[in-house]
Order: sequence, then structure tokens, then C-alpha cells
Amino acid sequence: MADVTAERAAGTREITYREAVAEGIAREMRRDPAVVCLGEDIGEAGGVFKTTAGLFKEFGPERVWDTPISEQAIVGAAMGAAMTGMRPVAEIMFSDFLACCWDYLANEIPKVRYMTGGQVTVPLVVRTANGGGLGFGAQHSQATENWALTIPGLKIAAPSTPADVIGMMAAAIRSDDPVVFFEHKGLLATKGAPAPPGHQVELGRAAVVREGADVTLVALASMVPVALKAAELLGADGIDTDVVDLRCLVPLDVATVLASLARTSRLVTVEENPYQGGWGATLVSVVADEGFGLLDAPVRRVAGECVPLPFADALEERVIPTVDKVVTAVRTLAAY
Amino acid sequence: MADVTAERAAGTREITYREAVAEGIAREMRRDPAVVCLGEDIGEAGGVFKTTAGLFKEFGPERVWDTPISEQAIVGAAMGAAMTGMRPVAEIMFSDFLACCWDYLANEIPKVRYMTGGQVTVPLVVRTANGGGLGFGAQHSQATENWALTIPGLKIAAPSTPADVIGMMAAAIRSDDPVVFFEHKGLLATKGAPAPPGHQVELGRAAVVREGADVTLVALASMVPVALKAAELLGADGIDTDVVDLRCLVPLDVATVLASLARTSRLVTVEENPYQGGWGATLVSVVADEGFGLLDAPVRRVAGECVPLPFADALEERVIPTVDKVVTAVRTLAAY
Amino acid sequence: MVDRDELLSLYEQMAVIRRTEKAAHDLFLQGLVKGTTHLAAGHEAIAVGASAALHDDDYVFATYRGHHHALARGATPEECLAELMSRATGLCGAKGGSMHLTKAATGMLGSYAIVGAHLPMAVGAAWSARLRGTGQLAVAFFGDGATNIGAFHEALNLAAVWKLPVLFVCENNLYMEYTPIADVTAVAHPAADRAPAYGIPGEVVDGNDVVAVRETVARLARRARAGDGPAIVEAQTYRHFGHSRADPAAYRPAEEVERWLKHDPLDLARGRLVELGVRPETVTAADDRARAVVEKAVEAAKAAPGPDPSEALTDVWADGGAAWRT
Amino acid sequence: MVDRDELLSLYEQMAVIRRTEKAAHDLFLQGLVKGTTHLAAGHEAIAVGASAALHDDDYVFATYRGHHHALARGATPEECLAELMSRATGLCGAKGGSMHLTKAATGMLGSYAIVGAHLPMAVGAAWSARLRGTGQLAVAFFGDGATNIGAFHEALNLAAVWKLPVLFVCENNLYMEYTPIADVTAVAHPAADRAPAYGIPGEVVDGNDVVAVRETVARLARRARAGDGPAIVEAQTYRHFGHSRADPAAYRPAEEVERWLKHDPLDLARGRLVELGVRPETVTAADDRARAVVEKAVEAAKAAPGPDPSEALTDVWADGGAAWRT
Ligand SMILES: Cc1ncc(C[n+]2csc(CCOP(=O)(O)OP(=O)(O)O)c2C)c(N)n1
Ligand SMILES: Cc1ncc(C[n+]2csc(CCOP(=O)(O)OP(=O)(O)O)c2C)c(N)n1
Ligand SMILES: [Mg+2]
Ligand SMILES: [Mg+2]
Repeated sequence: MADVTAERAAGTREITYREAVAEGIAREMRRDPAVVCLGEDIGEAGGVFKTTAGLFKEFGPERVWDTPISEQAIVGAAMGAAMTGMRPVAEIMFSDFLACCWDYLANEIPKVRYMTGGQVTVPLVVRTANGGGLGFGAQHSQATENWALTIPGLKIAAPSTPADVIGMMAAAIRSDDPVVFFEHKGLLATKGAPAPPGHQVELGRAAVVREGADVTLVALASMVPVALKAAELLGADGIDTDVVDLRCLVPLDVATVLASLARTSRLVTVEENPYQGGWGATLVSVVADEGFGLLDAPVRRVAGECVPLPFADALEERVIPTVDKVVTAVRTLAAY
Repeated sequence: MADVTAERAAGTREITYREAVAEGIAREMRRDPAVVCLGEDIGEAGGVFKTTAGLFKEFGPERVWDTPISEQAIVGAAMGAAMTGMRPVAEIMFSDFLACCWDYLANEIPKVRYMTGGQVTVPLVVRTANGGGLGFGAQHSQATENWALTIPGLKIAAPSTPADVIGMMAAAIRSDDPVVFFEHKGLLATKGAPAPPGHQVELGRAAVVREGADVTLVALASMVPVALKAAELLGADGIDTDVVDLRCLVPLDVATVLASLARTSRLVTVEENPYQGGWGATLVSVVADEGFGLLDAPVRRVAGECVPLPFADALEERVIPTVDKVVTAVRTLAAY
Repeated sequence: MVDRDELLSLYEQMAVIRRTEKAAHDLFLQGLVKGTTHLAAGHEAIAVGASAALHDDDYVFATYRGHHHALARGATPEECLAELMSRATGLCGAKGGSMHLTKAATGMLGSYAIVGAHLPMAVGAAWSARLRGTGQLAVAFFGDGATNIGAFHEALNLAAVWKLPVLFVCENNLYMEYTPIADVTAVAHPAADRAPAYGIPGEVVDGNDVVAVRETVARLARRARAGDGPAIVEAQTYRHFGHSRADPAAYRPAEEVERWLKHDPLDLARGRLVELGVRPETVTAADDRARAVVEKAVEAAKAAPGPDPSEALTDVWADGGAAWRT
Repeated sequence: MVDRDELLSLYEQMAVIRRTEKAAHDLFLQGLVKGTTHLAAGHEAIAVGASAALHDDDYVFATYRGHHHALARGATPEECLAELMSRATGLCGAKGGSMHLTKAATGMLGSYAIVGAHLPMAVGAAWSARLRGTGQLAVAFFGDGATNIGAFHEALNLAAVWKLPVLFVCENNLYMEYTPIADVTAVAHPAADRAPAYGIPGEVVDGNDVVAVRETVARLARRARAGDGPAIVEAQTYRHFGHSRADPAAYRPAEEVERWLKHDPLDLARGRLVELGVRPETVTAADDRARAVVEKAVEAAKAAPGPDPSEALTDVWADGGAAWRT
């Protein structure tokens, strides 16, 4: 995916991931009057993460709607609107709160098209701030993209760069299928090249963000910079890693992973999800089947510990994958 | 686990899985006055699956409580009661409806002990009718044990026989940790040996329900009889399978699986969860790491198709694993 | 008020529903309908009366007990019964089943089987109508049991705050599955008594009187379309069958059953027709047509083919497919 | 009514809370508190007044804005500040943080950070008290914003139907995070106006008047303990800081802020003390003690060690461990 690297280089003024979210939504709102936003404090306040900053001012109260604290109503209303001609973009403030409207994500939105025999589509986006590392404690820090992975019928996007945020937001909002869009809290302040006008990143297309011959590292969202940093350190050691940014869990770009594995024969996944039930498990299970012949070593998952997220930094670091843990895992594997 | 086979043989009057649920709860209610039940239609009506039949009559309205249709209140109240000296057994009628109280399963119950630094325990059981195959359609047929697997802090039980229902119910209710107890709808009418008085099955202890040398089949709940049936057919073909009934997802008895694999060198998991995010993925990912050296062939997961559950039999059979699909998978692998 | 011809037409629609439900019941007992069914015999006047008050392009969201709404909103008995019997010609191609009857083309936007879940959806459809400026209304039909679930509360409040053109029509049949709603609800009228909590009108109506239902819904619909916001209608009714499948409903007192069976929506409508001077033969003719339609529907559904198993792997995504990976 | 000594003690408790919150704010700005904080300065009278009406063995469930409840229910400023500062000596061993202050030993059964989630828990604790026949009461404190979420509705109805000894105390500070509650709620009193939907009493009280809060809670607590069921108290108040962290709360009109700052719970209590004939020096002495306690707490918390990283992998299970597999 040389284009990503190219884009990264091309940018003149860097933008933050946070700005990219608002920009990505704004581009689609300008293009298509059916796009409307709803969520808690997303209007005049610009969102608690300021990821909708400027939208209310530009598009006004008929396009940007503040809601009560009613996650079921937010996502349920988005569903009803999506079924009847709108393209709602619903914000669930923290991805942990998806649990408060899980029925809509698990049982309603992803199933209604199928169970009506294809009579309706549900073109909506549920955006949410995801992930840990900021000391927000057990109920505001989870990486929950794996919850969505348990549910057939949801597309799952989790960009790692500002340009991808914009490109994937465009693809998500234009998608006729429901998309859960995970914006990583730990990346909001990070900067990257801006996206060219009309930028779109097809959902389900992974990016090889570093090329290497020895080990494949597959990561998502905030784990992409962790993997890249580890790759850098490992490079100094003479271990040459391929780093794949999955970008989406559904569609899952297995082909890109297997292609990388064909070069490296070794796989380490890096995920923020707890090991039990994390997305890496699904990917590894595909590889253990279809890629078995490619493997020269065990597959290792660097994943979150199977505990709730603790508050203190010193504890949280023990739970979420770090560069060190990735380096150690890759070293062990390279030596196998 | 010769004891299981022994127990199975020992029984005189066979009982149904459905009867075993009520019996398992009743035994604990007789033993411990802190055990109370709550749920929709569980009282005089005996539950829509008749899995609480007789409890109201024996224990009365102060031990068996009918609730409004309020899944959050049911599970939230169970949590509050568990934190204050009771051992509530809450019924969520269909496991799909766990989505309606997911916040409690995902964010509250499994985290409160940890986030209070161990100040409280939450000794409760959430029982629920799980799984498909009965033509109940997209919103009443899911096997959702994998949802719970994404959440550290929940124990997950899914028995496959009446005796295990009783033994694991005893362990679940006596457990000081929260347990989600999946009763498979497709097994309710099946029969098996009764459980001896005081029978307990430790949570996290898998059972080798068939011994074989060629391939390991790991299954759970309704997939155990499917795997056993497949094993029978394969046996006629000269393929000798070990069948492991996992019984629990957490604690996950990896040791038993690896021990079996040490004998067979080939692994097939059989799960009702959709392939994406199913429990087999986690197990396979452990095996692809720690059991890599034992494997002589790719690992195959026979899992649900990644679609909602359709209504018609002809369609549902296409989605849920069948004996045929398991036989095919094992044959391919044995020939590898 | 209603004129003769219209009432006769409403009566005939109710008769079609009644017979379709009876047919569904018999087919279930014959093993030709699998899974489960939740029959609406007894509830006909609510679906028919409310639908009569709606415009063709309005939206309806219903529950697992939704045959009557599908039929009242343009689905044919054949399409419905074919769905129940797992036929390829069913409303949802046999992918949905009894609990998910849907006919999007005529604004019947689905039957949902998680209690209360569709109320926020109806709010969203009303929001969408307002955003698009179409003058459409959305209606959510739901049971008394749904009034105690969180989604009810969230939907009502949001609809009220945004003053959306949506009506919440509760079919209060006194029971949830087997438990009386009165045992688990803090107020006497589980729906209407909650209306003040959202600052909206809440009206109780005889749900077995198709004219009363039509009138109430029409009035509140006008109000909602005019921008005055949502309302709750609590329509009192009774189900003739058990909750689902073969439930004999033994938990209901015989005296109560008897009283309600005497207050049958079809009888009431018939009485009104007679009052309006319609001749008994005219009513009988409507009954006969209804019977004929349903008999034909049963035969046609029986004769229809089952779905192609490969259909199991279609229609997850808008492109018609089900691929989740490369 | 309240006597002098008791009121003085309530005043001092409020002063301790006020100073603890100020300290938390300063420590946050100094980078010594990470994550987030939701300060309760301004809300003191609700926690202190309500707690004064409770028995020692009653249960309290609070929110992420819960420092005041922890302190009013027996946690020390040092334990609280140590938790905020990620110290091993914190209330939850630095595993919980500001949003999860808990002191189970004194019936402070936790602070929960998902809006509304703890209301059903409080219902469950009250149910448990009734089942065990202990005469205990449970109280859930929550914000105005929590009144529009589903769990609120489900909890209230269940509590009412089962007539449980539980009180629902809403701290209505006019705002959710940055949005006025009035913009998104269909009724004027988001909590009290919902009480009729559950057939229970709903009272509005000046939440900045510690005596009024104590009196109201005591009265409704007696009623609940007597078996007459739950009640809602809507305590009107105002937060002195922004919603969380460094939020300057610029969305609040200056005039409104000023009006409320003039209606400070500490000032009100001070006024009442003076009316009761307490001498200014006595009040000042209480203030001094409060300041000293909090200053000492800050120093002690600062000096305490951080948690051992290995603690991250303990306390998932009742056996103290975190093993999920063999
Ligand atoms: C969230 C949820 N909880 C429980 C159920 C199981 N259930 C199906 S119908 C029903 C009773 C509903 O009663 P009511 O709302 O009065 O509707 P009725 O069936 O009487 O028409 C229940 C409890 C469900 N489908 N969804
Ligand atoms: C279910 C849920 N939705 C959203 C949030 C984010 N959030 C945290 S506090 C808050 C505002 C709550 O307002 P209110 O209930 O009035 O309490 P206050 O903060 O004013 O004390 C919101 C929206 C949350 N924590 N939980
Ligand atoms: Mg009912
Ligand atoms: Mg507030």
C-alpha cells in the first residue's frame, strides 16, 4: 500500500486525528444532505472529545442534534432514520457505553436486512471513542471492537492515522451497510498528513505500513504506532518486520496478512482487546488453518491482559500491550 | 475424565436436561437460604422453557420472583443483591436478550470487584436459554457465549448433559464469582443419567467424552452431541477421534485440550458461534502458540456461518454446524 | 364518524386477519409452521382501526405479535402464511418467520422480537420524516409488557423533546407471556399513565372497537403531523389464543376469558354495521370473501416451494452478499 | 429539626468535602491526578444531609461524581485523594480512580461511571435487605441526566412494584456534561415529575440546604423502611466547577452562576448556625479543622507509594487471582 506512505509524505500542514474526525464528517455532510449527526453534547459543545467541533456552527441544529443520555434512543433512532432515507452518524461517547445500546448493535441493526429478506438497508455509522491508556478506569477505557466482531452484519472500522480517519469516514458514511467506527482516544492528539479532497479508503483494505522479511506484525488503531515503534527497535537488532495496519475487522483483509506471511513465515498480532475473545484470535485461527503451511514458528498474540482496565498508569501499562511486550514477543519468535 | 462416563452409566432413571436445570437450582435453594431466583415468568408459570418448574411451589414467592420485562433491572438488581449477602439466580429468557442488559454483564458485574480493589464479591448466576436450531429466527436463536468471552471477569458455563447441568449449577451458585450459565435450547428435551446427591462439577474442568488417537474434536453444549455423532461415523471410517466437552469457556481448560492434542496432533473445534469472534478462535489461537509443536496439520474450526440466524430449517441447517460438516472437516484434516 | 362502506371494509379486513390467525394456529398444530407464532386474534381492531387512520406512506413498526399489522398494512394472507410455512414466497423469503413479518414497500417496516426495541426505531423514522419534510407519521405498536423496559422510556422522552410525528400504540391485553401486567407494573394503565412523564397526551381506548381506535388514532395523528408532538394510545384488548405456540393460557380466569370473548371486535363491528343499516347478507358476504381469501392463501402457501438453501448466505450486506473477509 | 451540635457537625463534614474537592482540583491541575475527576463542590449538602438521615448499615450507590458521597459515608479525605493520585493507599488501591470511589465496609457500595447503571443495583440491595429482614435502606444518588436513560425507568418500576426500601436521590445541577437538562427532557423536574409514572412520591427539595435534605430523606426513609415503598427526591443544586477535568463551564450564563454561588450550601449552613446562636469562632474552628484534615490528607497521599504493578493481575476473582485458563 505504497499510496499510504505517499499520502503521509504529501501532506503539507499536518492535522490531528481529532480534527480529522470532524473534517471527515463535515466533508460528507457538505456532499450529502441526508447525512445528519446525533449524540450527547455533540452540538454547540463540539463533543466531549471535540471530535464534532465546528459541525454545529457549519450545519446548524437541523443537521447536528444533541440528545438526552439515552444510548438506546440514539442508536435506535439512527436505525429508524437510516431505514427511511437518512444517513445518520450517531455518536456513542465512549465505546464502553455501546453496552447500553448493545441490543441495537447485536440484534437489530445487523439483522434487519437479513431477516426481512433484503427489504431494507441500514446505512448508518455509529462512531465511538475507544480504548485505554489514559487513566479513565474500568468503565471508560475498553477497546471494544471485538464485541462488534462477534456480530455478523456490522462493518468495523478502526483507523490509525488522520488521513485514514477521513478516508474511512467517507467510506463508512457512503456505505449502505452499518459501520461501527472506532476512534481511538489515545490517538486523538496525534498528527499526520491531511487527506486530499475526495479521499476515500475502501473498507476492508489493510495497509502494509512497513515492509520487512522476518516477522509479520498485524495491528489495529493505537497498536499500529506501538507495532511501528517496536519494528524500529527490532530493526536496530537486525530483525526486519512487516507491519500490517488492518484498518478494519470486517471486512477482514486476510489476503494481505497471508501475503505478508508468505514473505515472513512468522506472525505476531498486536491488539488492545483482552486475549480472551480478542480480534487477534479470529485472525490467528484463520491463519492456523489457511496459512498453516506458511508458518515456521508458533503464532503469538500480544494482547490485553484478561482483567478490567485499572486506573493507575503503573497498572494500566501492565495490562495494555506496550512496545516492550511486542519486542519481546517478536524476538522470541524470530529465535524459534 | 472417566468419572463422567461412570456417572453417565450409573444413572437409573434418566432425566431431561430441562428437568436438570430446575433440579440443579432446587438443590442449591434447599441447601442455602441465600439463593433466590428472579426473572420473567419464572414463578407460577415455571418459566417459558419450564426450566424453573416446581420452584415456586416448593419455595414460594419470597424465593422465586416474577419480574417485569426489564432485563436491566433483573440483572442489575441481582448484582446489588449479590453484593449484599444474597446468591441470586437471574434468568434472562433467551440469551439474545443479554444484549438488553449488556452493560451489567460487560461493565458492571465483572468489574466491580476489581475496580474496588477487591472490596466486594458478586456471587450471582445469570442463566439463559441459548442457541439455535429450533426455527426461532434471528433474534431468538443465537449462541452468545462468545459475547461473554470478550469480557474478563465472567465465568462461563455451558453444560451438555443433564448431570453436568446439575453439577455445574451447584458449582455456579456456590461460586463467589459471577457465572453466566448457558442452557442450550436444543438440548432441553434430551435425556441423560441423573446426578447423584451433592454432585458438583468444578467450573473449568473439561471432559474427554470419547477417547481417540487421530484427531481431537473440541466442542461445547449442543455441539458435543454433534461431535460425538460425527466421531461415531468417522470411527466407522477408521478415523479415531478424541472428543473434548469444554463445559466452560472461562475458566478455559487449555490443559485438557493440549493433552489430547499431544495424542492426536490434529485439532478441529466445533462451535455454534459465528466464525468471526467465536470461542473456537481463542482456543485455536492458544494452540497455535503453545501447541504449535504438537500440530501435524492445519487447525480447522467448524463454526456458524457469519450471518444472522435464518428462520427456515433448510436455511438454519446451512448456518449452524452439522454432523456432516464436522465429518468433512475431520476427514480433510486426517488426510492432510 | 365512519360510514357504512368504510366500516364494512374494516370489518372485512378484520375478518381476514381473524381467519389468517386461525389458519396459522391450525397449521402450527399440523406441524406446518415451525418455530413459534404469536397470534393476534382478538387484537384485530387495533391494527385495522389504526391503519385506517394512517396515510399510505406512513411507517409502522410492530412486534413478534405482528401478523395483524402486516395484513392491515398491505401484506396478503398468502405472503404471511407462506413466511410462517418457510416458503420461498414468504414475505421475507422464509428468513424472517412469524416474528419478523415485514413489508417495507407498503411502510410496514418490520416486526421486532425484542420487547420494546422498535420504539426508538419508530422515533427515528419520525425524525427522518421531519428532516425530509414529508409529512409522514410513524407508529409503533407494542404490548403492555413493553412499558417497563428501558427502550420505552428513552423513546418516549426523545420523541417528546423533539416533538416528533410518532404515535405509540399499546395493545394492552392484560398479560405479558403468562404473568398479568398488573403484577409487575406500578400504575394501572401501563402506557397511558406514563404519558405525563413525557408531557404528552395519553389516551385509553377500547381496543376492540375499530371505530373508536380509528377515531383516536386519527385525532392524535393530525396533532402529531401538525407539529404538536407524539402521543400514547393505550388500546385495551384481549388475545383469543395463548401467548404463543400451543399455550392454552390456563393462567387466565375463565370468567375473564368469557367476558372478553363476548366483547369481540368482529361482533362489535358487526353490531355497528347492523345499526348503520347494513343487511346481514352483506356482512355474511364479507365473511365469505374473507374465508375464501384465506383458504386460497393456505393452499397457495402450501404449494409454494421452500427456500433455496444457498439463500442462507445472501442479504447480509446491501450488495446482497455475506462476505466478511477477503 | 436539627440541633446546633449536629448542624455544626454537618457543616464541618461539608467543609471537609469542599476542601477535598478544591484539593483534588489543584492536584489535577498540577498533574498529580490523572484521568479525570468530576468534582462535587456545590453538592455537599445532598451527600451530607442525606447521609445524616441514614443508618450506619444502609447502602449507598453513587456516580462518577461521588467524592462527596464517599466522604459522607466514612471514607477519609486521605483515602480518597490517595486513590485520585494513584497511590497504593487509595480507597481502591489505585485500581478504581476518581470515578469509582468505594468503601464497602461503611456501606458506600460504589461509584459507577455508566450513567444510571447503579439504580437497579440499589434496588437489588434493597431487595436483599428485605429478604434478609435487616431493616436496611438503599439509596442511589444520580444526576439529572440519568433520568432519561432506560435503567432509571426499569429500576423505578421494579422498586415500586416490589415496594422496596430504596430512595432515589437526584442531584439536579441543571446540566449534564455541557448541555442543559432542560433541552433534552420532556418535563420540568426530570426526576420528581416522573414519580407518578411509578405511583410513588416525588419531592423537590433545595439541595443546597443540608437541613432540608436531611429532613426530606429522613421522612421518606422512614416511610420506605415501614414497607411503604420507594420515593424520589429531586435535590436542586449547582456545581461550582465544570463538569470534569479542567472544563471551565463556559456554557453556563454568568448570571446563573452568580445566583447559585450566592446560594452556597456552606453559607446557608453557616447562616443557620448563626441563627441557632453558634458563635462565629466556633464555625471558624470547624473550618480550620477541615482545612487541617485536608492539608494533612494531601501530604499523606503525596507521600504514599504507588501500587505494585503486579496488583494489575489480582482481584478479578474472589480467590484474589485473575486466571482465566489452565
Ligand atoms: C427484551 C425481551 N425480554 C423478554 C422477551 C420475551 N417475551 C416475548 S413476548 C413477551 C411478553 C410481552 O408481553 P406484552 O408486551 O404484553 O405483549 P403481548 O405478547 O401480550 O402482545 C416476553 C416477555 C423478549 N422478546 N424481549
Ligand atoms: C450511559 C452513559 N452515557 C454517557 C456517559 C457520559 N457522561 C458522563 S457524565 C454525563 C453527564 C451526566 O449528567 P448528570 O446525570 O446530570 O450528572 P452530573 O454530571 O451533572 O452530576 C455524561 C453524559 C456515561 N458516563 N454513561
Ligand atoms: Mg400483553
Ligand atoms: Mg447534572
